[in-house]
Amino acid sequence: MADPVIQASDLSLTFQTGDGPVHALKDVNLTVDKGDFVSFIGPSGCGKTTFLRAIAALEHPTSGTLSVNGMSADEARKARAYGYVFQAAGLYPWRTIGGNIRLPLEIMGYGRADMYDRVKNVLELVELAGFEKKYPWQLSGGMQQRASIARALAFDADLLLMDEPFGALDEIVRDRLNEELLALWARTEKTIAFVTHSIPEAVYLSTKIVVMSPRPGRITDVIDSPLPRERPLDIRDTPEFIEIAHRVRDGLRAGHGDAV
Amino acid sequence: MADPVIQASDLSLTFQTGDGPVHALKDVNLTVDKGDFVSFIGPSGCGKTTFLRAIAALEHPTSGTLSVNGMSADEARKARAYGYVFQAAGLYPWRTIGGNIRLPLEIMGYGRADMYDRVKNVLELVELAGFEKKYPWQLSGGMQQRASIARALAFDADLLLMDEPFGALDEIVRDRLNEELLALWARTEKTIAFVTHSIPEAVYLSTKIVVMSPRPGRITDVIDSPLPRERPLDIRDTPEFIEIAHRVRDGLRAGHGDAV
Amino acid sequence: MRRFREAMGTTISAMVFLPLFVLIALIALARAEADGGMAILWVVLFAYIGWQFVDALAGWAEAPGVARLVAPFALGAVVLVGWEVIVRALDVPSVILPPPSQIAGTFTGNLPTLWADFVQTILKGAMSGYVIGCLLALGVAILVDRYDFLRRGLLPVGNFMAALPIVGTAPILVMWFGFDWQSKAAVVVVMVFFPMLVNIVAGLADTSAMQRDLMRTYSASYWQTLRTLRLPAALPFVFNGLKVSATLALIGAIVAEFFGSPTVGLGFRINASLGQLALDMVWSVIVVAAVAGSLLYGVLTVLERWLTFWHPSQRR
Amino acid sequence: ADEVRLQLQWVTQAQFAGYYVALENGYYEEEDLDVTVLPGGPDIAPPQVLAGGGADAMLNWMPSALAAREKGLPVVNIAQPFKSSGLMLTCWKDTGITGPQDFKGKTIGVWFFGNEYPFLSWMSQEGISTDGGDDGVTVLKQGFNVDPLLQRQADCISTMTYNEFGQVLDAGVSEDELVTFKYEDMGVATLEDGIYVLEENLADPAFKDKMVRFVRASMKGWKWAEENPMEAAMIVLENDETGAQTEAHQVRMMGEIAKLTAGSDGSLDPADFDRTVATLLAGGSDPVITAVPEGAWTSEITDAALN
Amino acid sequence: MSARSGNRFGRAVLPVLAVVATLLAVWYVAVVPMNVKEVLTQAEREGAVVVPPSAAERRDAGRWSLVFTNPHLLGSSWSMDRARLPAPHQVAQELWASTWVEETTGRRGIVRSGSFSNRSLVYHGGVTLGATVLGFVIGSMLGVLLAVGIVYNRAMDLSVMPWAIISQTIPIVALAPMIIVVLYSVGLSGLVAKAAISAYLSFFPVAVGMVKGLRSPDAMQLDLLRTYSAGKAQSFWKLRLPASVPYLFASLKIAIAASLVGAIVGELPVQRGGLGARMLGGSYYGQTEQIWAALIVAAVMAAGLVWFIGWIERRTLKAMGAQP
Ligand SMILES: Nc1ncnc2c1ncn2[C@@H]1O[C@H](COP(=O)(O)OP(=O)(O)OP(=O)(O)O)[C@@H](O)[C@H]1O
Ligand SMILES: Nc1ncnc2c1ncn2[C@@H]1O[C@H](COP(=O)(O)OP(=O)(O)OP(=O)(O)O)[C@@H](O)[C@H]1O
Ligand SMILES: Cc1ncc(C[n+]2csc(CCO)c2C)c(N)n1
Ligand SMILES: [Mg+2]
Ligand SMILES: [Mg+2]
Repeated sequence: MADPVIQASDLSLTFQTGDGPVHALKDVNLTVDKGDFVSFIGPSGCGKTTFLRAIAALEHPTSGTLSVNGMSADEARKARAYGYVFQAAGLYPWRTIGGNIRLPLEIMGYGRADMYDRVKNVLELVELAGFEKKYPWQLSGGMQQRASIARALAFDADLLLMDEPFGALDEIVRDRLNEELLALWARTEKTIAFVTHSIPEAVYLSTKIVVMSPRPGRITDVIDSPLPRERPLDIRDTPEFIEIAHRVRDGLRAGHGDAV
Repeated sequence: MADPVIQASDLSLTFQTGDGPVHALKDVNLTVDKGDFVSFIGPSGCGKTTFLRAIAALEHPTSGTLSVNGMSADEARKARAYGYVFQAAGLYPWRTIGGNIRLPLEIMGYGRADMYDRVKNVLELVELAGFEKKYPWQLSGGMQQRASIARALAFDADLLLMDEPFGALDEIVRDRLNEELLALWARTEKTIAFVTHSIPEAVYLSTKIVVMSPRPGRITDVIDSPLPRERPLDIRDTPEFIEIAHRVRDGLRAGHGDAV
Repeated sequence: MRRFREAMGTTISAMVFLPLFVLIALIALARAEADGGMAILWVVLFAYIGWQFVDALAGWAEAPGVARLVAPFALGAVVLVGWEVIVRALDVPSVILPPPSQIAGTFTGNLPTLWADFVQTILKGAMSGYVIGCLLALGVAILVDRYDFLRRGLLPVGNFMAALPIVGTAPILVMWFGFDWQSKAAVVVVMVFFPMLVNIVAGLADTSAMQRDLMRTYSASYWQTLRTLRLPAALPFVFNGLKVSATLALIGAIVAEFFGSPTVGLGFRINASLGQLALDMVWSVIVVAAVAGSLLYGVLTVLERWLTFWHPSQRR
Repeated sequence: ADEVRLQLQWVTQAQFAGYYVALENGYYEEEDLDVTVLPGGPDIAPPQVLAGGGADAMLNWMPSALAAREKGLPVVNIAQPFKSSGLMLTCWKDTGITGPQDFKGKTIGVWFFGNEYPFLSWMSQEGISTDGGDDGVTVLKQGFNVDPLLQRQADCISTMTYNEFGQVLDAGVSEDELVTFKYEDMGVATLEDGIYVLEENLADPAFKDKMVRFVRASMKGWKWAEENPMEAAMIVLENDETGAQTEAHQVRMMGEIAKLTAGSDGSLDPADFDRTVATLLAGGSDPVITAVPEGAWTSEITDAALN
Repeated sequence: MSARSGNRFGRAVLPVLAVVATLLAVWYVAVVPMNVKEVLTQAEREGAVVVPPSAAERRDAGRWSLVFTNPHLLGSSWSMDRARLPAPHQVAQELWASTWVEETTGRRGIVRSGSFSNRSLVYHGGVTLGATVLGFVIGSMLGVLLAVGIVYNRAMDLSVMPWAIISQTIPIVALAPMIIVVLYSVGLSGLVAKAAISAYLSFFPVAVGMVKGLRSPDAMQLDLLRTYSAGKAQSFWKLRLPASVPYLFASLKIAIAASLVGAIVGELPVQRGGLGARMLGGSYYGQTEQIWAALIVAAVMAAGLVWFIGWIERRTLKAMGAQP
């Protein structure tokens, strides 16, 4: 089998703050293979975001090794190996939806015609065809979030890093986007690392669920999902689903301790 | 039995906007009795907030009648009949937690000693004893939200209106606050009207679930919960719970239609 | 250079640059009269080293506070030494630009005069006008805030009046209020009133709908809402206005003295000294004005930090 | 043509008519000069402009020029078209002022900006303090107009015979209501409106020659202006870029100016110079100048010009 | 449509008219006490009996008490020649006379001479406008450059910002004559010298606003560009600059008003036309109406310039897809 997409060994990351060091990550070991859909779940402050940012080389680990696509994280960033989706859509308000999706392409120096095709393709992929000329504020929150996913899909990165992309949306819109994300993942065969707070969301989406706990941030459980790849929304009422959800919740409780 | 706490008959409320009238509420009928825990659930824009605000006399119905504690809503407001908890904690950053809780008491002219006792009591009630002297930004989001609940509890109002008070919190913290809210409700015997987007939350908390649908905003279903008043968190994995949740979800789907 | 600094580490390189910086300054100063051309080259070198020094300081993560304190002085030193050397090397007539050393001498030699001028212009003229103008603005702001009709009417008209340039209004106000500090205070009132009004009005409006609704759920009275919510919320804006107005007040009081004054005051001194070609005195007055302005600004900054500690921009 | 830039000490008005006449009537051109007249204004110090190289020659009052000389700016008077002083103090009669000793306890408006020297010398000669109080005068820095007198903010103000005094009368005040003190009559007159250049420039023969021609043409302008006051006033008006001056005012000013330039052919009378210096030196504890200036004037230019 | 515009009238125009009317009324009333002493002196000269009889006594009397003791003598309050406070209609007359009348019928007016008259405020306004715009352009460009330096270079941020603040406490307006003379000595005069003062006054608000604006993108927006491994120039053009546009315009509006003040100040010492020269001329000859008229033209110009910047702002923001 091919190299793992993400390989972290004994990874630690400490922030130096005014109140002393914060151990955001401690001895984290994880391997993510090509085509995996990995969810990271854990209470606030357990280091989910920090881990994702380390993969994206937006933070630099204090110790341990981290490789992305067989390179160092920073080389991978320079090689534009991944697309990153933030919690808020973060579209630039002065660019149209099309312009926003074109942004990474412009920066990476894609040709005109190529850009045009790619924008068109990803807009269709996220079902926003026809909204290219609209400005972000003319779209609902869910549509904006889809546009931001399209932006991360527009260039050739096989890895998608998503940090609570649906955190700000209401449950019903969220269900719909979850379904679409699964479909998209199936179609594109990308590797996806996905941070969430929601147990059903994690269980519903993932092939692998990473449960984390805080102070210091570490991995307490890695659950390989037995659910099939094809998942209707109703799967959430099946006993298997509920069982995995239980296991996740127990993992969370155990690690949660005193935090609120 | 006593008078109902909230009594709405044929209540309609229309906003006049630049793009024509918006029917936020249409022919709403509802009775809430003393000691009820009523949840309002429905897709975005269905009028949940508007209904709560109408009860609080922050909006004025276009037609129909609405009585609170047997008075008109505005009289009830002037009689300081309710405490209102907003989606965001909305604490004043220039006041300490204690100062924030004292705010309504100062305005309503409570005596010094009385204020002191009340602040102490409600801080204990929401498990924030010891944080009185801290400023809001020194607390986590969950703690801030509890402080804002304490603020609404500090004065003698038997009715608590809560508009998505936990919407901004993560699921685990939310679970904990839900548990605590139930305990508090049991202890204080207040009547609570609670807006939420989350089906499990609504089912877990309520004695009565009001399902709403938009355009125009109306009530599509009112479900009286058969669950016991005493509810451990695990109750959410019981078949009764899942059944009610199903019924709520169906109600929502039906009213949801085209929205995303 | 950069590579050198990377190799040395920022702390060490800052320590290396400091003596070098001082040394070159001394050489440049010493050479100023002897060899003008060389002296200017030394100044260029000095400026370069100064820049490297500041750059090293900027990267000095271990002591950001020190960097913040020292860097402005380093730039100031570069300017002052450069000025001194260039004026002396090029023999610039002192009636055009006196060297800083001469200005320093004049400054220390005329402290009683400058103090009297300071009292007249800053303490009497500027400060009284500043206080009156700000209080007046507060009063009108509350009125304007209370009556929407007034806001719609007064703000545009006020906006227009604020555009009346001080050089036109000052002679009129001197004619109305006499030659002494009262007319200067009047000019200051006119200058600070509108910026303060705009800021306070904006500040009073800077509450969220939710905060206002909260007060309604308590059925709080107008004055209760004003006291507990809107005034505190307005404070960051008020300080914004106070800072802008502080410099306006000083400038207004000084400039107004050009249009008539007793024989004391910073503006009078500038004017009279300029006529006597006592440029060293003119610059001494500028120093007084700049120090007074910076002090006032500093006091306001400290007050702001103290009173609006809760505002995100003040939290650290 | 040789370029000459002349810095005036005030705005364009008939006080400078001779130069504008020479310009308009082509007298400068005849001397092969290309003259630019730079109007002054409040707070423009002509010596500073000269020092910075912004002008070749300036007009200035001698007290101010001598003070500049002591400050280390060596300016030299090369011609003196104004024979007499037009400076005076104008007071309300109803203040009871009849002579200088009555100034005690009164408020007096004085122009600063280098124009305060004659007044300060005078007061120190009279032994009157200028620091206010019952035994001294309270000095106001007068603005640009006569309002302080009209509105009685001051008991006396400085006026020029040719300008501000007329404005006081124009405002409806009759001469009977006023008492005036001409510096000329008080024996404290100082020379006004001389032509000055930098000493170092005079070392250059070409510059000297240029100045000779300049002074010659300027004096020709002055004499023409004295004889044709109406026309001269109109020429001044034409040259006023600000459009602030009025015809009536400039005609009257020209008439008064002619009285001051009368009797001067441009050369400086050493007696006038000595009297000015003596007045300035007599400044008591705080004299305007501390020593008799050497080389502050030269007759070389006028001598050459007038032959 | 008509209902809406009626509404707009009620909400926007009516209050302004009401306030203006009130101000005018107060102004008319204020004219009486403001001018009472001069009016009474004039009456006295014309032979009327005034209480108290001498100007010296009246100097120390209260203005209102003079008004009440001599009500019958106040007729000329609103038509005084050298009024301390001219009546509004006197100012309006002066405005009219020094614009329209001068240009259409004056000997030097545009109708008869083909160029604007130097006695009209149109001409002087134009002179001032030129310096204002030039100074504004130079000042704003400097401000933007400084802001870019401060945002992209920490050393500059540390060392320059305090001095930029101190620079604003220097009474530049008082130093204008000196600056003009110093600029003379390096060969700059006229328009450029005035523009230098304008530029000095306008650079600061732009620098401060742009520093804020260029720093307005949040950490996430900046991180987004890092995930694309975008360069500094790319992050400037694609993120920081567009994000700063609203801040830029807000500060440009302040800057252009400051620039106008700078130009006027620069015109005081150099009496070669412009509104500043005009105001000084008015003050010099005690023609208060002339000062007022020039003041009003200056304020109208400022309002117009600010409006113009606002217009460009609206167009730019619209082109940038701002929510209306
Ligand atoms: N830049 C930083 N400087 C200092 N501490 C930081 C920084 N970023 C994160 N931390 C701390 O590191 C810990 C982990 O933070 P992180 O943002 O990764 O948590 P998270 O799991 O994403 O939480 P959440 O669910 O709230 O997003 C927290 O204690 C946080 O306060
Ligand atoms: N002040 C207002 N002016 C005009 N329309 C309004 C106003 N407030 C609410 N609406 C409209 O009324 C409808 C109901 O709004 P409401 O806020 O009550 O919905 P909601 O159920 O609380 O939605 P959400 O879940 O998003 O909070 C929406 O269409 C909304 O756009
Ligand atoms: C700032 C300033 N104030 C007063 C004068 C004095 N002065 C000398 S000549 C002259 C013209 C007379 O009408 C005047 C007013 C000046 N030069 N500059
Ligand atoms: Mg996170
Ligand atoms: Mg709502």
